[in-house]
Amino acid sequence: MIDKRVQTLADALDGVADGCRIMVHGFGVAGVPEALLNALLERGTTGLTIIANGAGRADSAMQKLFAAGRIAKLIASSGRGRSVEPSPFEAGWKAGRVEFEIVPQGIFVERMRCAGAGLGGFYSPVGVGTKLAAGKEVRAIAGRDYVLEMPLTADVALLHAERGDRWGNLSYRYAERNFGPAMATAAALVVAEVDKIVELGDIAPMDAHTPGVFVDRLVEVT
Amino acid sequence: MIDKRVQTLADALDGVADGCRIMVHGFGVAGVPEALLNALLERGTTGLTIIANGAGRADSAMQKLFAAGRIAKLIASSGRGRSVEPSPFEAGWKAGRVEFEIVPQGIFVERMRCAGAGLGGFYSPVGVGTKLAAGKEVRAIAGRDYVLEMPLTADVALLHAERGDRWGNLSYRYAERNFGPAMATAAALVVAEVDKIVELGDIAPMDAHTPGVFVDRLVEVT
Amino acid sequence: MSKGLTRRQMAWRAAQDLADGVYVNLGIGLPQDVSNHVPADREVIFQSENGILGVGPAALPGKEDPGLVDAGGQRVTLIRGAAIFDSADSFAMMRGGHLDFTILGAFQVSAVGDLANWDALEEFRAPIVGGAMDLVFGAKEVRVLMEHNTKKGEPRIVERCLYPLTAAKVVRRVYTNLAVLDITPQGMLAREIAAGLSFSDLQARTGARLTLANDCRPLVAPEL
Amino acid sequence: MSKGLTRRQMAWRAAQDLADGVYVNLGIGLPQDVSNHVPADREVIFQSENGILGVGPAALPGKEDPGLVDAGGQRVTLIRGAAIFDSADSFAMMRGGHLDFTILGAFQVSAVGDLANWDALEEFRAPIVGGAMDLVFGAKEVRVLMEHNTKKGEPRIVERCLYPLTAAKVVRRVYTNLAVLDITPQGMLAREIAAGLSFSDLQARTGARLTLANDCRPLVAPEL
Repeated sequence: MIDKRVQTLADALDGVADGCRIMVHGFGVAGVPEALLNALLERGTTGLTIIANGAGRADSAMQKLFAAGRIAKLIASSGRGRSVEPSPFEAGWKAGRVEFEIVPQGIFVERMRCAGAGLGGFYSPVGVGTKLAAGKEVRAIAGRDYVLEMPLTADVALLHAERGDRWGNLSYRYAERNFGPAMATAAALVVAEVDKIVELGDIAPMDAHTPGVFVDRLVEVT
Repeated sequence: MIDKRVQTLADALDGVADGCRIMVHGFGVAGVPEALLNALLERGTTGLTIIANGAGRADSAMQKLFAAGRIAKLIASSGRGRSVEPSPFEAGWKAGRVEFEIVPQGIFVERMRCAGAGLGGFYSPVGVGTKLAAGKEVRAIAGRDYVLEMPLTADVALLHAERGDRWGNLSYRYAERNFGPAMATAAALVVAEVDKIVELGDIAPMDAHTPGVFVDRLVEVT
Repeated sequence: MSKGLTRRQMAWRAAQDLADGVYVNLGIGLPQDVSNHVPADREVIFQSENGILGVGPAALPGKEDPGLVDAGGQRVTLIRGAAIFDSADSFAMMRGGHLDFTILGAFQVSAVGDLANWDALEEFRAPIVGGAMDLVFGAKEVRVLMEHNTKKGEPRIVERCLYPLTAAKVVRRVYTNLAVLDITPQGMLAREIAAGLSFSDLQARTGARLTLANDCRPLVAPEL
Repeated sequence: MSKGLTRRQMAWRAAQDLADGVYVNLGIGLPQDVSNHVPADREVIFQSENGILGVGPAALPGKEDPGLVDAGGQRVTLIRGAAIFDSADSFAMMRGGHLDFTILGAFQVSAVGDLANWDALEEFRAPIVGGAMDLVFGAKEVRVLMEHNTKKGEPRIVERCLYPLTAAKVVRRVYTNLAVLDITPQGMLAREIAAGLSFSDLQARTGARLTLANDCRPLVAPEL
């Protein structure tokens, strides 16, 4: 019997080690696995590379991880939130304690999909001629310039979904979906926190936005 | 007011010209726009390139198009059905009247997605060292060989969906979805036949598998 | 000297150019207000890059849904006919040329349509590229909506951008509080100028050389 | 001479090696029958490349759903926990290494695991590559299920494939009516041989050199 449910957040993070590359789901506040991030903070894991759309809102668990010095590098499309004050991430980056690789958001997600889909790379028109394409191979195809983008992988992906079942099927609420499906395909270990664990069959086949094959563990959070 | 509905199959195919490249949705019998294909046959359009997963079942409208000599080229992953006798496509191909470009199914759909997603090409591990990769650029990435695959576009895509609305949102029934979403992104003109045209709002936001922005015309068929 | 339009009026002005049936992505900040000013007889569909086509008005207090935020973090609603998808599909839609317009904010726009809107090189703050770079390489037409000058009075329309570029030669039209400007092969054309402002006043507040359109009209908007 | 297992028994044998919890794609034809022989105490999830994870048994007559066919064109059902997706996502799942096994039919398999299963070079028929080439480059392990010999008695296991390759060096295990064979760095190893057949009988019906496994066992299956 396939049963990917675990009982505690600590169990969900079992094996997540110092120096891991961790994808973190969410866009703004929607879809952020806040409970897993708080558990990661509690766990004490350090030297992390975080791959997420942004550095997190003020008072978010992610910013607490930055404040606690646990994150060595951020790969993201956004380095700041709407707060007036610089965030712990910004302070760390400006002080040289945190590395920051900024990636256009669509390339960020497409590189994860590329990895999860078993492809070796793709040619993208985005950023040609800008600082963010510096050092990348440029190639003219059918009269337009493209840069070669490479797959983006991780050791772990931390996701949030509204519902999950014991096979790991995940159903996201509206725009909480965002980066979840791509991240679920691109990490070696995929861990989801869900608002509710439901019976097998309760998620309709069309609503399993992330099919269970991609998910390794899920934990219910309240 | 956005209204992509048309009244007749003939209106749906307005402007589809001799020599067009046409993507045809469907896998086996599921999702095939059979009414549009029959209308295409009636229309008399010829010299077509058909981009579809297969050449069509015996007695399908697509095989009738082959039998009528309307199709100059087929790009597909399969050249035969389960019939014991060779099909009109096979007869035409063997006689040199029809060109056949065979493409592995996953590359077939990924090349359409690539076109629809504005990318210039991608590196794929599929087919390396086989006849189907002959002539393609090969590149070693992280110790594995990949071939460069290019976008696949069309003038027209013909789709089938269970439900559609006046904005062009399409909802597919179960596995009728198959190539529909990718084809809808990759063709200049996207035409859908639907079992039922419903009121705007009747397709739930999570069930609009092809958002209306990709669709140009839809027609109800019975 | 005339300050021209208010920020709401600027958003109103940009909204008037959106024809019935167009698909539009709005940048974070001022551009988001454009959706509130589309004439009632037009269906204009707004995309939000976090995975919504058919973003509706802000949610009423107490009616917010945790799953419905837009790219700017606002609690929003969906209109009838909306569709939801993941980020990979959302950016495929944008980059693949399926949206008619993107209307973005900017730090600077150059005379040839270079856009700088992701890194203001601030001493204590980090940059945000978000989806802007994908959008400007993908949308059929790129428009900018911004104040004509910085708070310090410096021009945002310049001969050459000082900040890192989002993209070169992509902006086609700029809406400011003082003017509507088109970037054309013949240079930057003043199409509309705020009431009370002469062309030379406008030129004086602009860091790039402008050309006066033959049919230049006053830039006007209703009280809002 | 022994004909070994029936076709149903061959499918049964391949099914016994599928552990609880594995994800499997079955090729068209004989491999599709594998799903009918998984031991009842195991959950094995079958993927169909047209966009189903969790394919169930064939639909009962009169209960067919037009939207539920598998890649072989059979009218199927869904099991509880099934998921539906489009072809791009389906092949991303396959090519990205997310499935544990693919079990395919073949025209020929070589001693080093080369697979030929898409073009039999027939005079009047066209080839089908379908999803086979994607699968063999994507699944974690590739297994073949086929008759040991052609109808004319020619070996399908050969030193070198005569037909165009689907992929080189990808097959790890072959199930036939006569044997279970593993392709190993030390060559092709006979793991199980059909009752009534000696190793030399098997070798005589095989076009590639075999090695007898130390622990070679009889290939047996229940009456089915």
